[in-house]
Amino acid sequence: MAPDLWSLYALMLKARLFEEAATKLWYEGLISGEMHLGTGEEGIIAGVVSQLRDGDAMALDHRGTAALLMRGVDSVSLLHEFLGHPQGLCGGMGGHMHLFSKEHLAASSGIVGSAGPAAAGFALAAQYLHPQSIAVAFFGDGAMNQGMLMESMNLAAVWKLPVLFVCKDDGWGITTQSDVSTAGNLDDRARGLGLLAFSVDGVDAARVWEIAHSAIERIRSGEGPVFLHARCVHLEGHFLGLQTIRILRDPLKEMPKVAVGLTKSILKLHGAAVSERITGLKSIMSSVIAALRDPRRDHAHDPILHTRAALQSDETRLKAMEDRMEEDIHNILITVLGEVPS
Amino acid sequence: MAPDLWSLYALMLKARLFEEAATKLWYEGLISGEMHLGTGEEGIIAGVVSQLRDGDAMALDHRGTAALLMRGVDSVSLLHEFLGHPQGLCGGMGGHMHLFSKEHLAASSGIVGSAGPAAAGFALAAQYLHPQSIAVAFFGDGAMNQGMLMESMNLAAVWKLPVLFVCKDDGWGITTQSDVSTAGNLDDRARGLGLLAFSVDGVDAARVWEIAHSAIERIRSGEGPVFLHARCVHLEGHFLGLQTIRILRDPLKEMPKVAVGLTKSILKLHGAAVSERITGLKSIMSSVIAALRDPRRDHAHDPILHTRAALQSDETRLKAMEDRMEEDIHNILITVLGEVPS
Amino acid sequence: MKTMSFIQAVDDALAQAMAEDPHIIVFGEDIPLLRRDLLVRFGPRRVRGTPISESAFLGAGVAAAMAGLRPVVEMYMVDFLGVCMDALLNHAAKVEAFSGGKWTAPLVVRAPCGGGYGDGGQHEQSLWGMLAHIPGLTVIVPSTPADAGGLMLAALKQDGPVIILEHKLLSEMWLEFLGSGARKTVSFDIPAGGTKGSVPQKWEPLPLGEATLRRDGHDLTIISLGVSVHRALEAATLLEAEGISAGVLDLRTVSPLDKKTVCQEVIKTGRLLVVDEDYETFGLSGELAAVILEAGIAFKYARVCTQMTIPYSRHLEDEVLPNVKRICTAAQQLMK
Amino acid sequence: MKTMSFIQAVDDALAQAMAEDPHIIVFGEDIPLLRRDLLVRFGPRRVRGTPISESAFLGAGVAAAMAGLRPVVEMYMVDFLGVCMDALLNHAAKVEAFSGGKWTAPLVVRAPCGGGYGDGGQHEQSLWGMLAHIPGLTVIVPSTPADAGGLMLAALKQDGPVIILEHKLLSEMWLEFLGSGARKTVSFDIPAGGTKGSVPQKWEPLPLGEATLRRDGHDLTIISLGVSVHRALEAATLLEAEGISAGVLDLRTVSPLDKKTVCQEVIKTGRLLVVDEDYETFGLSGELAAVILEAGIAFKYARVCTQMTIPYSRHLEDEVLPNVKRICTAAQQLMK
Ligand SMILES: Cc1ncc(C[n+]2csc(CCOP(=O)(O)OP(=O)(O)O)c2C)c(N)n1
Ligand SMILES: Cc1ncc(C[n+]2csc(CCOP(=O)(O)OP(=O)(O)O)c2C)c(N)n1
Ligand SMILES: [Mg+2]
Ligand SMILES: [Mg+2]
Repeated sequence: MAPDLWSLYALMLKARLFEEAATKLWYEGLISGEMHLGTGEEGIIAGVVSQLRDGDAMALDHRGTAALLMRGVDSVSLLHEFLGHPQGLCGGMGGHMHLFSKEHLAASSGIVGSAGPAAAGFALAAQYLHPQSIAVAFFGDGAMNQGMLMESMNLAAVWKLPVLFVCKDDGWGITTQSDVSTAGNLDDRARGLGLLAFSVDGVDAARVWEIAHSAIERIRSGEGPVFLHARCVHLEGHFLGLQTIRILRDPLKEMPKVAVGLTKSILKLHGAAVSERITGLKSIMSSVIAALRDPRRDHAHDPILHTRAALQSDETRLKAMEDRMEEDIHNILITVLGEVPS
Repeated sequence: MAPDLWSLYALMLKARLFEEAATKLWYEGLISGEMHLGTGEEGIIAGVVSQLRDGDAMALDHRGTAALLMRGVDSVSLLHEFLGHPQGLCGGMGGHMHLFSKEHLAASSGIVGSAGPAAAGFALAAQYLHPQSIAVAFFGDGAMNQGMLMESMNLAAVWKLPVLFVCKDDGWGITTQSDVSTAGNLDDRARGLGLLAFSVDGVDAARVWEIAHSAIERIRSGEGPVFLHARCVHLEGHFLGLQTIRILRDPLKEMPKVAVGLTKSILKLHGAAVSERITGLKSIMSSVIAALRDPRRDHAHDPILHTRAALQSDETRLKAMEDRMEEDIHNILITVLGEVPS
Repeated sequence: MKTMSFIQAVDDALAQAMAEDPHIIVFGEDIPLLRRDLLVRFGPRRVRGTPISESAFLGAGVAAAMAGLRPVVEMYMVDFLGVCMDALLNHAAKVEAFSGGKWTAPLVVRAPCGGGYGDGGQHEQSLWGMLAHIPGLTVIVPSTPADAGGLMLAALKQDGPVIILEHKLLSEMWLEFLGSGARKTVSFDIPAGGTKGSVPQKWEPLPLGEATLRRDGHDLTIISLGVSVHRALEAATLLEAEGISAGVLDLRTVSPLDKKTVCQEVIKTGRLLVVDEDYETFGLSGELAAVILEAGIAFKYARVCTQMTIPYSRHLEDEVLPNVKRICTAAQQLMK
Repeated sequence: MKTMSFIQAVDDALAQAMAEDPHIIVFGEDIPLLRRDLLVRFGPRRVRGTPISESAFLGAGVAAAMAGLRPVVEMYMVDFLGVCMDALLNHAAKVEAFSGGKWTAPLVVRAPCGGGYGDGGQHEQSLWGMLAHIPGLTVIVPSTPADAGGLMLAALKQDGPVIILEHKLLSEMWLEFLGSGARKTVSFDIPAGGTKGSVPQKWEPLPLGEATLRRDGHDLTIISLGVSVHRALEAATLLEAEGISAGVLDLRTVSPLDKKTVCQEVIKTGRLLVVDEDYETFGLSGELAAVILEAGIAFKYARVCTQMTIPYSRHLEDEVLPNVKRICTAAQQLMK
C-alpha cells in the first residue's frame, strides 16, 4: 500500500507550525522550563501515527508534541497546557514533558526509556480489551541504553505484545554523541531481545509509512513486537537554547562565557599533564565541531521539505493547504494568547 | 594452553564438599534463611577462577560460595559466616547471599543482575589502579533480562572495561524456564551490546578453562569485555528445599499439600471456562514434569564426575586427593562446630 | 465465621474480586507456581509469569492500569523495588496529578516484606516509610488475615496505585517456599494471632486509612503495624503485670494515615510509643510525631524501630528488629 | 576572602581535592560538557561521559569506590535516582554492614534537585527524606557557596557513600543550561545569599552533621535547608517587623542530623517551624519532630513543605513549594 503524501504533509506541517509558535512563546518567556522540540522527526511521527486507530495507544518521550497533535489532540488545549493554563490538556499540571490524554490513550514522560514499559503495558491492556489494537513507543537512540527499555522489549517479545518500538535515532543524547555511548548495533540488540528489526531514514515520511505499515499489520495480527529504527535530525538540537548550538549561532557572544573557564583550567597548577589537558580541550572542541558539522544544518534532512518537494507540482493545492494551516495556527495563537493577561 | 586437570578437579571438589557439608547444616537448622548452592556449576567457576591473579576482582550473585573458596577465601571463616558466627567472613552480618572479601576484591549480592554494574566498577578501578587486572561477573540466565546487567555490558563495551561477563545458564530462574521468559538469543544480545560472545558447555571445566583463557588474555590486553555463555545444571535446583524438587523426591508427602488447593480451584464457581482451567493445570503440571525431565537428574551433567573420569587412570593419586580433601572438610566442620554451643 | 491463614485470606479476597471483575489480572516472577490456585481457577491468561525485569513489568502494570485493566503486580520482595522505584515514584504516583486529575493508574502492587527468618539485609526490609513519602501512593500493611483480605479488596476498588506489604512471618506460604518447608529444624517467632484468624463469610472492602485499636490502655499508646502489632500486644500483656496499661493501635494503612484515631488515642494516654519494623529515621515513626504535634497535642514519645541494616545472624537480627524486650524497656522508660 | 557562585564553589573544592588525590574521578551523562573545566584540567581519563544507564554507572561507582577509587558520580537530576535506587539502597548503603565493617564504598553522588523554574513534577523533586531513610547514607544539602564547597570536600574525605544535592535555583550553571541562558525573558525567585558568597582562600572540609544558625531568634525556631533557608530568612525579616523574633537554623546535612543543635534551639524558643521543600509526609519534617520529642522537650510544632506532585504551571508551583507567605502564616499561627 502507498501513503497519501498530502495527508502526511498536512500532519507534519501542522506539528511544525505549532512547534514554531511554541518556540516564539518560549523565547518570550511565556513557556517555562526546558523545551524539547520534535522538529526534524516529523517524518517518523507522521509515518507511524497516521496509521493508528481508535483503541491504539502511544507512549511518548520528552518530544511528544507532534505525536499528540497528529493523533488529534486539540491544539488549543495543548498550547494552553504549555502556558500552564488551567484549561490546558492537563490543567497546567503536566507541561510539555508530561502530557496525558486519556481519550487518545497517550502518555508522555520525561524519564528516558520509560516509554518502553509504558507501551508494553498499553499493549497488554489491548490484548485483553481491544484485540488488534496496538501500542507505539517513541524514544531516542540514547534511551536504547536504558535498562528498562531493553527489559520491556524482551517482555513484549515473550508475551507477544502488540508493540511497535520506534527509535528516533538522531545520533545524540543531549551533548553526547551516540557513537561514544552506544556499543554494538541497535538492530542487532533488538533482535537479540527477540524483536524483528527494520531500519529507515526518517526524512522520508512516505518510506516510514510503508515500513511501519507492514510492521503494524504484523503486530495487529498477533505476531509480536517490532523494532523500527528510524534516523532523523533534530533541527534545534536537544532543546531550545542548547549551549553548543548557541555557541555555533552566536560565537562572539557565547564563546567567551565558555572560554574563560577553559583557559584557566589549562593553566592551573596541579592537574593532568599538558598533553592530556590538550586532549581534553580537543574533545570539548570536537563536540562543538561535531555540532557544527551536524547534519541538522543541512536542509536535506528536513522531512517537511523532503515531502513538500514531491508535492510541488500541484502548487495551487500546496499553497492553499499551507495558507490554511498558517491561518489555523494564527487563530490558535490569538485564541490562547487573547486570554493571557499581558 | 592446556589446563591442569588435577588442580581444576581439586578446586571443584573442595567447593562441592564444602557445599555438601553446608547442606547438612542447613537441614539441621544451623544455617538460616534461603540457601542457594553452586553444585553443578563448579566447572564454570573453576575454569574461570583458576585463572585469576592478585588484583583481579569478582562480582558474584546468590551462588558465590564456590567462587570464593576457589579464590582462596578461608573455609573456616566462610562456614562461620554461614552459621552467623562473629568470627565469620563478615562477622555474621552478611550470610551466604552477602559475602564480601575485601582482600580478594570479591563481593556478592542477592539482587539479580547487580553483578554486572559491580564488575564494571571493579574493572573501572582496575583501569586506573592495576592495569592488566580484570573483573569477572558471575550471573545466571535469568539475570540476562535484568536491565542493569544489559546496561553494564554496554557501559563496559564503550569504556573498554576489562570485564569477563560469565552467564551460568541453567535454563531456569527459580521455577520459571528461560524459554518462556527470555526472547531472542543471549549471545546475539551480548553482541548487540558490543561484546564478543563465546559459548561453552560448563560440564567440561577444561573446555571452560580454554575458552576463558583466550577471553581473559584478550581482556587483559585492553581489548574490552567478553561474554562467556556457559551452560550448566544446578543439581539441587534453585535452592535447598525447592518445592518442585520436593514433590519429585517425595511425591506421596508433598503432592497432597499442593493438590488440595488445585482441585478446589478447578471446581470453584466463577472463573475461567473449564478448558482454560485444564490448560492452567497442565501448565503447572508441565513445570513439575519439566523438573522431572530436568537434566539435573542425569549424572552426565555433573562437572565433577566429568573431570574425574579423565583422571581415573591414576587411581592412587585420585584417592589420595579425595581422602585428603574429605579429611579437610571434616576438620573444618569439627573446628567450626566444636565451638557452637549445642 | 471461617478461619483462614493470612495468605489464604489475601488470595481468597483476590479470587473473589477476580470472579467479579474480569479486568483484574495477576503477574510477577514465578507467579504460575506461587499462585497456582489462582492460575487453575482463572486460567493462564489472567495469571502470568514474567521475566526477571521488574522495571519492565511494574512499569507495564502502571500503563495497563491506565488503559483499563486492574493489574495486581507481584514483587518477589519489597527490597527489589530498588531496581524499579521509578515506576512508582515518577509514574504510578504522578499520573493523576500530571493529567490534571483526569487519569489514574489503579494498580495493586503486592510485595512480601519484613524479617525474622535469617535472609539478611537485602531481603528483609520493610520500606513502607520510603514508599509513603511519595504523594499519590496508598500503602497498606495488614497484621491479621481478616484485615489482609478486606484491605486487598479495598485496594482492588481504589482509584489509584496501592501497595500491599505482606509480612513473610505472617505467611506460611512464603516461609515454606523460602526453605522452611523442607526442614523441621528451624522455628521463628511467628505471631499466632497474625497467621491464622477468623474471616468473614464473604469479603467486604475495609475502609483505607482507618486504624484499629487492638487493645485499650490508659497509660500509654503503642502505635504499630504488621508483625510488630503482635510484638506490641505481647509486650502489653507483660507490661500489664507490672501495672502499666498499654493500648495498642494497629495502623493497617500507612498512607493515608488515620490521623484522627492516632490523635484520639494519644490524647487519652499522653504517651506514644511507636513500634515500627521499618528503619527508624525519616519514616513512619517521625511522621506520627509530627502529625500529633500539628494537632497541638502535648505528649511523651519514644520509638522502637530498626536502626541499621538487618544482620544475617539470627541472634543479631532478633536484637535489631523490634522485639518484646525492647518494647517493654521503652515503655517503662516512657512511664518514668 | 574570595567570592564565588554556588556551583563554582563546589567545582573548585572538587578541583582542589582532585589535585591532591588522584583517586578521585568524575563521571555521569554529558559530564565532558557540563564539567568541561575539570575535564580540561584533569584530562579525559578522570572526567568521563556515560551512556544513559544510571543503574550501570551508579552501580559501577559503588564497586569502583570499594576497589580504591573515589568516584564522584553525577546524576542529571535527583528524580532519576528512581531508575537506579537499588545501587544506593541495597549496595552502597549496605557494604559496610554486610562486610562486618571491613569494607566501605566511599563514593560521592552529586545531583541537582529542587524546583521553582517550571520543569514539572518529574524533574523538580527533593527526595532527601527518602534517601536519608536508608541507614548508611550521608545526605548533604548545602545552601551557600561556602558550605557547598566545604561540604563537598568533607564528602570526599568520608569513608562511606555520600549524596550531595545541589538546588538548581542556587546554580546559575544549571539554570543557564536548562534554558535560561538563551532567553532573558524568564526570571525566577533566586535567593541572592545562596547563589554567590564569600568562600575561604583554600577549602577546608566542614564537619558533617553540624547545623549552623543563620539567624538568632527567641520566639520560634525555623529549621530548614537548601533554598528554603533563604525563604525562611526572608520570612524572618518580615516577621520581625510584626514583632516576632524567628531564628533560622540551616541543617546542611540531613543525615547525620545535628540533633544536639536542633534540640538546643528548640529549647530556646519552645516553637519549631520546619520549612522543607521535600515532600511533607514521612520525611525530614517528621524526623525532626521525633528527635526533639525523644529528647523529652515540649514544644509547639508546624511545618511548611511540599504536599503534592509539583505542578508545571509556574503560578501553581510557587504555591506548592514552600514560599515566604506560607512561612509567615505558619509562624503567626504558631505564635497564637
Ligand atoms: C532516566 C533519565 N536519565 C537522564 C535524563 C536526562 N535526559 C533527558 S533527555 C536525555 C537525552 C535523551 O537522548 P535520546 O533518547 O537519544 O533522545 P533525544 O533527546 O536525542 O531525542 C537525557 C540524558 C532523563 N530525563 N531521564
Ligand atoms: C532484582 C531481583 N529480582 C528478583 C529476585 C528473586 N530471585 C532470586 S534468584 C532468582 C532467579 C535468578 O535466576 P538466574 O539469574 O538464572 O540464576 P540461577 O538462580 O538460575 O542461578 C530470582 C528471581 C532477586 N533476588 N532480585
Ligand atoms: Mg537521540
Ligand atoms: Mg538460571
